[in-house]
Amino acid sequence: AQQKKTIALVTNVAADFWTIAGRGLEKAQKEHPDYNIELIVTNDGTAAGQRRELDDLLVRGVAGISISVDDASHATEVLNKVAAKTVLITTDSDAPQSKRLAYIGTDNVAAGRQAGEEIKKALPNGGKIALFVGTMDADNARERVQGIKEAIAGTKVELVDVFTDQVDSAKAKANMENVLVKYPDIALLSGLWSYETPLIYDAVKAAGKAGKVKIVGFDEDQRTLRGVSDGTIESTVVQQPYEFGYLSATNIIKTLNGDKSWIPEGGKLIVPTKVISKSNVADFTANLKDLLKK
Amino acid sequence: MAEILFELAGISKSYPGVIALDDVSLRVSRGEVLGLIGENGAGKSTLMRVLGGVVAPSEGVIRIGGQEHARMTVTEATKAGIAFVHQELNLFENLDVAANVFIGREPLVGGPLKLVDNAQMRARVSPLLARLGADFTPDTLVDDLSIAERQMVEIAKALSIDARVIIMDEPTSSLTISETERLLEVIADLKAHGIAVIYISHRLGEIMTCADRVVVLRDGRTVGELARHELSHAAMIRLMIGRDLKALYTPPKRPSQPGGCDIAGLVTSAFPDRQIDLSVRHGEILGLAGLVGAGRTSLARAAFGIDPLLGGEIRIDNAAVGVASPRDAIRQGIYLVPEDRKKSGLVLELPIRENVTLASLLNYARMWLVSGVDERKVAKEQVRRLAIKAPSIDMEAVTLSGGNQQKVVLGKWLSMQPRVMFFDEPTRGVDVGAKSEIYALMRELAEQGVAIVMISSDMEEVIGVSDRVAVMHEGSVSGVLERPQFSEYNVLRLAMGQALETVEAAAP
Amino acid sequence: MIKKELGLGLLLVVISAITGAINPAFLSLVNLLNMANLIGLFGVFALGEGLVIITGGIDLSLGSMFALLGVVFVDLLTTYQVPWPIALLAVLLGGLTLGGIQGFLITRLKMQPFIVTLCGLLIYRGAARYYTTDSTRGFGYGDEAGALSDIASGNVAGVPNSFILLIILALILGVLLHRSVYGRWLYAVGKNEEAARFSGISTNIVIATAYIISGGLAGVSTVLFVFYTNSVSPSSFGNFYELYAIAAAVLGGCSLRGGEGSILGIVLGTALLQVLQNLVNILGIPNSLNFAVMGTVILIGVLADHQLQARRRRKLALAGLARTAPRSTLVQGQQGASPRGADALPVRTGDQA
Amino acid sequence: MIKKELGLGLLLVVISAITGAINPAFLSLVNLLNMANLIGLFGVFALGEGLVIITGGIDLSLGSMFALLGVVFVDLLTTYQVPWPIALLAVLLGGLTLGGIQGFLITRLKMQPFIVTLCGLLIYRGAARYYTTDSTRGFGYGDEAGALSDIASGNVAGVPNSFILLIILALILGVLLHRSVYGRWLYAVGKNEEAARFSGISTNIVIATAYIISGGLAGVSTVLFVFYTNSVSPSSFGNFYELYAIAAAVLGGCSLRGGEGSILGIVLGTALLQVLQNLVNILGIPNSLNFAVMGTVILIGVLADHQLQARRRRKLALAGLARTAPRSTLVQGQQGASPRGADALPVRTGDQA
Ligand SMILES: Nc1ncnc2c1ncn2[C@@H]1O[C@H](COP(=O)(O)OP(=O)(O)OP(=O)(O)O)[C@@H](O)[C@H]1O
Ligand SMILES: Nc1ncnc2c1ncn2[C@@H]1O[C@H](COP(=O)(O)OP(=O)(O)OP(=O)(O)O)[C@@H](O)[C@H]1O
Ligand SMILES: [Mg+2]
Ligand SMILES: [Mg+2]
Repeated sequence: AQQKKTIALVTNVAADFWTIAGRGLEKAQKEHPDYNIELIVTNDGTAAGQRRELDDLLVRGVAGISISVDDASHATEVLNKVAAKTVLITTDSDAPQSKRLAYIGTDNVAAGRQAGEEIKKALPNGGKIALFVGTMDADNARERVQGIKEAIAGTKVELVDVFTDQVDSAKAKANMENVLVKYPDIALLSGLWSYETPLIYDAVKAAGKAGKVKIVGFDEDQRTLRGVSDGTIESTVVQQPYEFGYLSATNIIKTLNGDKSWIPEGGKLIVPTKVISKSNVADFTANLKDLLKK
Repeated sequence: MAEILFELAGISKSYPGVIALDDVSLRVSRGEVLGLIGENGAGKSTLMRVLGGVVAPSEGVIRIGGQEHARMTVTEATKAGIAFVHQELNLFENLDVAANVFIGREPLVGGPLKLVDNAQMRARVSPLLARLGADFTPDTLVDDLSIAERQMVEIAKALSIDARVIIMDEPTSSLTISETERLLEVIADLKAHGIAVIYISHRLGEIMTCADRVVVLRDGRTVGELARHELSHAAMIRLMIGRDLKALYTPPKRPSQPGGCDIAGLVTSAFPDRQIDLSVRHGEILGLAGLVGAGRTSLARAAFGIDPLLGGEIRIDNAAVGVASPRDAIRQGIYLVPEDRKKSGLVLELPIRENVTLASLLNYARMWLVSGVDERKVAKEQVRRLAIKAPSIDMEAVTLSGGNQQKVVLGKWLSMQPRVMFFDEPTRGVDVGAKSEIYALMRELAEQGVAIVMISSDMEEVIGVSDRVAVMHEGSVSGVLERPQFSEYNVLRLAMGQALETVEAAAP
Repeated sequence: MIKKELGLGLLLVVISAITGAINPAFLSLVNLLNMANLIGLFGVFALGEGLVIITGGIDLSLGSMFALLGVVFVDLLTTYQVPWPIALLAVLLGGLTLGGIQGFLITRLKMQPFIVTLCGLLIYRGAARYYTTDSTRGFGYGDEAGALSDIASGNVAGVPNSFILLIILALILGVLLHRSVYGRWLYAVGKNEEAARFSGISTNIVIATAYIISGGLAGVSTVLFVFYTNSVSPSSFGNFYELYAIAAAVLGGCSLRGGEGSILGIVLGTALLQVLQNLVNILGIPNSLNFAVMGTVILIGVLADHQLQARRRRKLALAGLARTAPRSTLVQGQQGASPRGADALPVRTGDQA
Repeated sequence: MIKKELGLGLLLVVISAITGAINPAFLSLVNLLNMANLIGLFGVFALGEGLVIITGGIDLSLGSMFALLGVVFVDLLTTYQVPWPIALLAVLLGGLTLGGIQGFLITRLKMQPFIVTLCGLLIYRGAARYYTTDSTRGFGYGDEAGALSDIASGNVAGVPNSFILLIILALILGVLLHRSVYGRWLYAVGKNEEAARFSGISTNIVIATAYIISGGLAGVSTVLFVFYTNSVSPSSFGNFYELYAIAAAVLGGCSLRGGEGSILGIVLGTALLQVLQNLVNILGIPNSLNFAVMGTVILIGVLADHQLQARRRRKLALAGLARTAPRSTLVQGQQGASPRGADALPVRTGDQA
């Protein structure tokens, strides 16, 4: 195994999202048995933790790294060091100032705009909305909020606040309960990170406001999809982590073989986000189940 | 009259709930040994703490070297030549002997770096240790020393200060005869060099030996002063407690009953290669004497199930009893009044009531729920029976004087049915009044058929209270003395591991 | 003692009144019930932490225990389709076992509670993450938990079951701690372990039991939390919750030195912390200040308690001045009774050399 | 004492050798230098934590302090364009001040270190998040930090400056702790504060100084970490790092009961933890087990230490027997007339039952 070239995908935190990406890696692995493809989950979700992973991967002599950059644009110097020794691409979360070869992933501002459009659709007459996110110092959180704000600008949709929960589910749910109490006239809640939408779903149902308070979510948690199919959740904007994984691995291999033609102009290979609503939820769910089956 | 070193004038000090000192004045002159005596809680230690700069008096002034202070700090006191051997050991087990001796006033080298001059410290400590007859070196970790050895370190600390006055607050409470004598010699030597000593002790014999003058405190006031020629046990006791005491030894009313507790071939972890054989009969008080570290406490701890038995067995009335834990021991009626009552005897922050019932709580509980009524009844009974001086049974034990604390420990056991009781230094730091009450109580218990082992380092007590005396030396019993053989000399010989020469002839 | 709890209760009422005045939504039934639910959730394991703290120990492993027990619990129900009573039993036993192991290490091997439970914190979380390969466990579709879900997250006449459970547990533990022999021993052990041992108390068992109870309550809490969030993410579930529990216990009057604290205090401490967090949201204070508010209140609370105790002590000192007077007379009276004249020799043991 | 450090060093060598044998990359220069860098980063504040632990206290606030000082530091450099020496000074002063406040609360107001620093943990993190409104601070483009960046993250002949700094600081603190009078007092205070006070040591100042030093070192660490990651995310920067520091100090022989520990031990403890983490990565062990490995090693390390100490004490007891012999003779010598040797049979008086 030591002789095989190793390719690694380094995550920013431990989350299910990356489990799906791992499936994409597995597919790539099947196609390229002569490589050793690994998923590296960063431990403590801190920038220092990620930097340590990178250093250790370099020591192990990996050939290519795809990374979801924690603390985005600021890790330039480290990334450049890595880029000098390996094929480096970013995925999910970019570092545009660095010398990474390309970015494969979502355009989070666009995803935010997509969600914003869904919100406008759900609230044709406007109303108050609240957003929930783990921490606001993550770039994808900021970008999604920005996208939503852009989309609802100039309409009667009013954003009351963004609530953070430090990735603590119980805290998140308490936040949601509090918002439902504090703003009796709240019209829509939106969870920006994957664990939040199902919690909104629970909280709204428990408050007896299902249907009255609309929900637009992100990502494809099982219960989110269930909410979409039973109509409690209007729609959810999903990324395609499977593609992140698969494309990361295969494109790194291509590059290692001297083929850089896959890199688009501007260096960003955007994997578009999709809106899942009642109309297409069944297909999507079936598809996902397939994907997650080992 | 000799030059006066310092003077305390009109000193008062109050603590929550007590006035520890009330308008006390004291003077000490050069080269004088002043005995300071009084009951527990009379305020001796507090007065000395004021002088040593450890506590600030509420009122009064300290005159020293022509200056008046409303209060002093430890550093000032030290500078003024006052050294202090504290009643409670104030040592740092993680440091070596030399570091302990010089703590807070280390000789420095390296200028602004303020480095400790270890070499100098050791060089200065060695002779002090030699003078005290200690056999450990200055770089021994205090953690590795026995209690007695630690007390010698405390004394060495006081000697190391170029002091004009040395306060010794019960310096001998953990020392036995030989070390005590050594200390008294040292005091005489200090005196000869013009250094004054304030000597606090509950052992009146020591006071008689060394004091030039005795000041007696009671309830925070000076109640009298005795010059050297006026000194007698009777005079001191009368001033201390305001009345006279009965004789120390009361012989048993009936001869001790057959049966009792036999300890056979017992091996403790302190002396894994020695065996202990000892018997004590129902109804007798067996004194257990020996030098510090002879293994008496270890024996009591092992018999009470605190430390594991490495061998041998304990029989009561010829039936072997298992004591794997204190609980077992208590079930068998074997109780221990421990050496260190504050650490092992009492939960200081709990009320008297809870302390008294701590060991027998299940007896006052139904379905594990405590019955407050029963509990209070028992606690009140013990307080009455033992004449514990406290306003209520809900007072925290920490507020009591030493003697009364010891009585609470006794109350804990007497509320149950003892068969064999170990008293480990039952009167250490206890004043004469309370002492005699405790002796009476032991006798009363013996009359009821309890077998009593009294471990004591106080020779007067051993000889005065026991029906027989067993002596331990380095982990085993080196001899047992019957009353006719009792003498300090005999006890001491056995304690040092020597044979009783001409046993028959020596008996008076 | 009781004064401390009274003060805490009063503080709670005052804070609630002020917040309610600013925003009446705070006192709305829904919000009160929401809070009751959270108080129930966080109170249950705070009780266990409180017991441990009373022994003079600390349990840092609770949050990680939740994660480990949580993923196992959900897995049992979903992947292995185990009937819920068995899964519930397994989690409770799991909690008791982990608590027992910690208790064993602390009492038998004489390790420090801080270290043992810190290692627990690291190990349990690691185990949870390894076991799930870092993926969230949740109830996807089905009703795998069935009745248990309704019990754990349901309510009786609107009052959340978690809160009712807390009250029941608090009553039981209240009797245990404040009325039973075990409780008495626990305080004694916390104040002075050695003296307790010398009184025939099996201190090791008493202490270990506290850790076992704490573990068991952690098991109960795990189930409650699982049904509150309906999923368990092994890397974040329960993160830092031990700090909430410690904070609640300390606010409620438990001293980390051991031997102090009460069940009522712990419950009130938990309530205060939850009210504070709710208040931050309801009053629209920036979310980021949540922790800061909590920290400040704990600091001020403990500080105030210190000051009050110091004042009490000072008062006692003054009272003492008044009291010693009669004592002196008493002693004098007694002394008066003893005939001065009798110069009876205090007898030295006559028969010695 | 020294034995403990020797054991730790040996363990480090053995682990490294085994890992190196499995994967030679572990012993490659690059990897060693990487590790050296991390040991430097984590060692600096572990030293401070160690001092605090020696006083018998604990500092739980370090990680949050990093976040607060970090965002201020980056902001000073980028937003306010302050010259780096001033920014550096500000951060150091900030650390010293926070440490000073904690020291004040602990010594003057007699609050428990655990509570004070727990509140610090909550408050500093909250302040950092509020100050930045939860946004990450970083050096976007420019060379705002200039020379400082090169100093903090550079190296001399390949050896990372952070490591060099650690060695220098360790030497200074080593002299302070093991040679100077302050160190002597620190040990004394940690073992028995009251006795230290009776000995004329200003215990409050000694203890507060430890917290101040710890705060100052936290300031230094902040700067190092900022340049290691080039950005500060207020909600996660330094999260849990206090636990690393505590773990390192405890592994290195500091006792949470106070009065024990050494600078060398703390450095070795840090090194061991970092080596373990590196090893997990290098050997391709699932990352989730990282914490579990750490926890297990700490547990085993402390346990082994306990066993060794128990053995040492048993040995000492035996040696004590040997020691009492000369003592007896000495006493006898003093007593004068003793004709028989110490080993003469102790005579039983025969007349007992
Ligand atoms: N720090 C303190 N806080 C409260 N009360 C105290 C304190 N120190 C001493 N006291 C009280 O002051 C009184 C005098 O105590 P002190 O220790 O001076 O007596 P003593 O004569 O030395 O007794 P002993 O012979 O037992 O050592 C006692 O009632 C004691 O309980
Ligand atoms: N558990 C133990 N393990 C090892 N050594 C011990 C243990 N307990 C006591 N020792 C040592 O054994 C010796 C005997 O101590 P012990 O306390 O039994 O003597 P003692 O005669 O009661 O002395 P003292 O007058 O100080 O109470 C001492 O040197 C002590 O340090
Ligand atoms: Mg005294
Ligand atoms: Mg003894």
